[in-house]
Amino acid sequence: MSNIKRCVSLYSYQDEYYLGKLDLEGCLRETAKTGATGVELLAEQMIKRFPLPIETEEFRSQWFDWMEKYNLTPVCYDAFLENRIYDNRTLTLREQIQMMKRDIRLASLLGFHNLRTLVSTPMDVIEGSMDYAAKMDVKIGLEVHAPFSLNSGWADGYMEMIHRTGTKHFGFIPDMGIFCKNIPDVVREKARRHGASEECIKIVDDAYASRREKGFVKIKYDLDLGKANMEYRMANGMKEMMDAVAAAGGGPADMEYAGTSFTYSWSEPQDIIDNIDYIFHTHAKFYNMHEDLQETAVAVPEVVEAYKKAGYTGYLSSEYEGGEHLRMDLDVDSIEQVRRHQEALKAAIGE
Amino acid sequence: MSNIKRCVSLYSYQDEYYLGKLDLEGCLRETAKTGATGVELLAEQMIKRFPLPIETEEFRSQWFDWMEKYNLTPVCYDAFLENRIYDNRTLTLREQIQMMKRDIRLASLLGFHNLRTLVSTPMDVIEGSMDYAAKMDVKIGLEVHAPFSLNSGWADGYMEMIHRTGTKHFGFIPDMGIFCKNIPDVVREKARRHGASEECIKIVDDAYASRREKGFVKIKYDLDLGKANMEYRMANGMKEMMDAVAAAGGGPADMEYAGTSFTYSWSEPQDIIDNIDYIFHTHAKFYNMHEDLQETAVAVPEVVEAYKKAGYTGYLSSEYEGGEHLRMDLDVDSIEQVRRHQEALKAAIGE
Amino acid sequence: MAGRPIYNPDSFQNIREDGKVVGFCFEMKAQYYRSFTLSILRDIRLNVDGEDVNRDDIRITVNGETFTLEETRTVIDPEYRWEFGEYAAVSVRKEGGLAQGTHSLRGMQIIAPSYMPFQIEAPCDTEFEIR
Amino acid sequence: MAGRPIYNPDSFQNIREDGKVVGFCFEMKAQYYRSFTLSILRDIRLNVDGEDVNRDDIRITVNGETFTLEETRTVIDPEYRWEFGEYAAVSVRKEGGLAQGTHSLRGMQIIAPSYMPFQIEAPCDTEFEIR
Ligand SMILES: [Mn+2]
Ligand SMILES: [Mn+2]
Repeated sequence: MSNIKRCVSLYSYQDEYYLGKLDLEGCLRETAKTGATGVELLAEQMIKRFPLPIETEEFRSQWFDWMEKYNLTPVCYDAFLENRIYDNRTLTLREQIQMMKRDIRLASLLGFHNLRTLVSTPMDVIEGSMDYAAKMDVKIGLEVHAPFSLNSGWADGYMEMIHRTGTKHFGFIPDMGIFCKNIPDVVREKARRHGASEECIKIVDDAYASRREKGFVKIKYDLDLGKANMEYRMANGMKEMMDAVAAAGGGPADMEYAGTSFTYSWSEPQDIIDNIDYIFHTHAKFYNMHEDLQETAVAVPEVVEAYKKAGYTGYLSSEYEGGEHLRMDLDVDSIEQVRRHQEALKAAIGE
Repeated sequence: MSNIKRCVSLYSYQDEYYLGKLDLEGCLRETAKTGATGVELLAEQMIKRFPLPIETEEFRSQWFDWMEKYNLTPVCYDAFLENRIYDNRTLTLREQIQMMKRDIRLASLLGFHNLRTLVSTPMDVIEGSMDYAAKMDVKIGLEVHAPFSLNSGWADGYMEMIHRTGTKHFGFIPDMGIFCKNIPDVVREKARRHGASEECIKIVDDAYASRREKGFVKIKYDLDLGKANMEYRMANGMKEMMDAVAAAGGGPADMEYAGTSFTYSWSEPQDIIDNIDYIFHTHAKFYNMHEDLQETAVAVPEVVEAYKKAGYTGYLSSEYEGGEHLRMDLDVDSIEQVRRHQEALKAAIGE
Repeated sequence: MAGRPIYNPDSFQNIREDGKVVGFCFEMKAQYYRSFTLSILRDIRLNVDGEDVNRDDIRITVNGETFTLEETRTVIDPEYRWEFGEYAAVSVRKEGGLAQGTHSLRGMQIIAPSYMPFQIEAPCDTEFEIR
Repeated sequence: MAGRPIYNPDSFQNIREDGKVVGFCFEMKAQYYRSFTLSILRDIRLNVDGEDVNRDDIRITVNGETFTLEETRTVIDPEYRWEFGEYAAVSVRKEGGLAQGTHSLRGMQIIAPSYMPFQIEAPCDTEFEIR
């Protein structure tokens, strides 16, 4: 039997929240209905006047009442290090560490023991916050989001830091978007609706399949994320593919589909097993759950299998990201999407 | 017997602090040596990394240890509402009220029950902070600094607010610079050192004497302080005086002396008696104390007499402001100046 | 359904001051998945009926406070975050405002989350009616 | 006595980077009676030996952090107040730095405390020696 637990990131319900159909409590209620026991929060998404309410007894007591009422555990707090909050400079290292510590404290105030940080967070900021994280019993998890991957030159830099410092309060949060067998169907359908041609779609899909087959050239560590990303794209044949799409008469929808295809990537599920000691939490990213509980892009069963093999005891946190490909033209039903995804996770875990 | 108490504003020791001859504790020690029992603090002057230390138990415990060691009472916290902290806008009313509340809280954390605010503080900010001030047991005192005065159109606006709201937590802090019989001798001596002519000095001194005799035309209430000040100067004959100085061949030192003369003013000591219900604290501003304990500009005995008549039970807080007229060319001895001033206050109070 | 609404359709109207029409305004929601400080709202671009609106003529109102786009550069106070899912009022200074009838608006919200290597440009086009 | 010192006389020196002289620097104290956030330091003007220094070439270093005068506009963090009585380092980018010997400096600190109807300009003139 596996000890893997299930969580929902409230990020998933963003379309209902935007429309006013769900408020924060509504999202928690829907989370509970799926059978998940963990909750992941973007405070800056659903707590108005962030961070003021978190500093008040009143809000915190409301929050913990909700946790009890819906039988939920605060699992992961998603932070955004706004280190370019002013347009005329990047915040100094001290200012950034102070902001990171603020987020660690806010997470802790709401009962979270994991904090998600983004790849743009400078290593010095992480190191400068680690003692405080330990003191507050919060683990900083670096989100490994496509096009980044574990077992890469990029990840090695962080591994070196983990080993050098011996920290138990920094590790990785894989985002399952790094396990895309192919481009999500909702993205392809959007391209079709917007006028992409079958010929161009095939060029892009074939190129993705070929990258997957040959293995993605991994992204390098570079403080200039834009530069690293462009090098990554070129090394993975973006130019050739774009040329082919152009030669096939690709219009804006084709070009957009082609460009977007580089935001998805495939890593071997074995990466999870290799790095399990440094994985505290997981974003179970998905794009479209069919009625038969199939996700056509993310390799849910294969990845969950790796987690089971590795003996993972943390949470898999449903993170629905299909809405953005629908909402321009169609209704979004995040509630049903998350429900299906939780069912699929449950089955894969073998509860 | 009078219940007037004596205090020292650490502002007085700025020259020694600047030179590193006194640190914060040193200033407190010197204050105690004068026989004063109250202390007035500019946190932004002597607490480094303001306001961070005040938020720490460590600093506060040090502060209260000092209060006990030197037998001092925290009397007044001098706040600076930095409502134009960015150069591209004035802070919003909410931001300003938040800053004012922060200062009230900081004052309270250090045991102060009076907070000095400046004439530039918008009325809305004061009103918006008054409930909080009451809750924190801190009285907001508007500094009545030359060229402003009590019993004036300017003061009436605040009086109206006091009566309308019935507040017990807002009033005035007269700065005794409003009781200058003449221009301070240190200012005149500086002008001489810098080359002012006796003829021009006489023109300026006579003009001051004439203003004092006729009574100063009082400054009006205007959110545009620069405009209000210029109108005030014109109404008090600045142009005529400047023309006379120019006609007498005045150079830069003469012109500076002439211009500076308008930063001093004379109000009737009766103003204190008339407004005593709204006076919680007082800046006993002075410019130069002679060995015989005479201040040649500020009417110390006359003003203290008015305070006694009025039955004032608050503090008179020595605020030495002569250093700025000496430090370009000469040594400053604030410690001796404050000592003499406290002696003069003691004598005037009749302790 | 025609896609997720961005604008409050009932919000488009001319602005009157002292009996004169001095501009027009409307309400819109930010096209991002979380709230943000106005300091990272790096631009709002508007084109009405084919004519570009001058940047200096644009104001944004959040939580009762109105800022120029120059002023937003230093607005980091929690009171003035553009909350996720909440309307902000955008107003445009324009003598005489807009004529009654239907107008077309091409809008663009530009924000710069610190972790993005590029700014995010969200096109927000619509037709609207001034009554 | 010749008046209160503003500059640290021992601080004037050329700056070397990778074996090349890229500018010069010195330490000075703020001419105000309290500390302030760098955001209200509205300008530092320098004229060395009769020649104006380009504003863009000036940097200020407080508590180990270096800012351009454009950057200081948004520096309000307590860590970077220019503390009363403490030196800040001012550096100037200038290829080759300054020649050995005596130089004259006309300096001006300009700050804008919010409650003042005008900016405060503090002239800070001195002679100094580069060794
Ligand atoms: Mn994710
Ligand atoms: Mn005063």
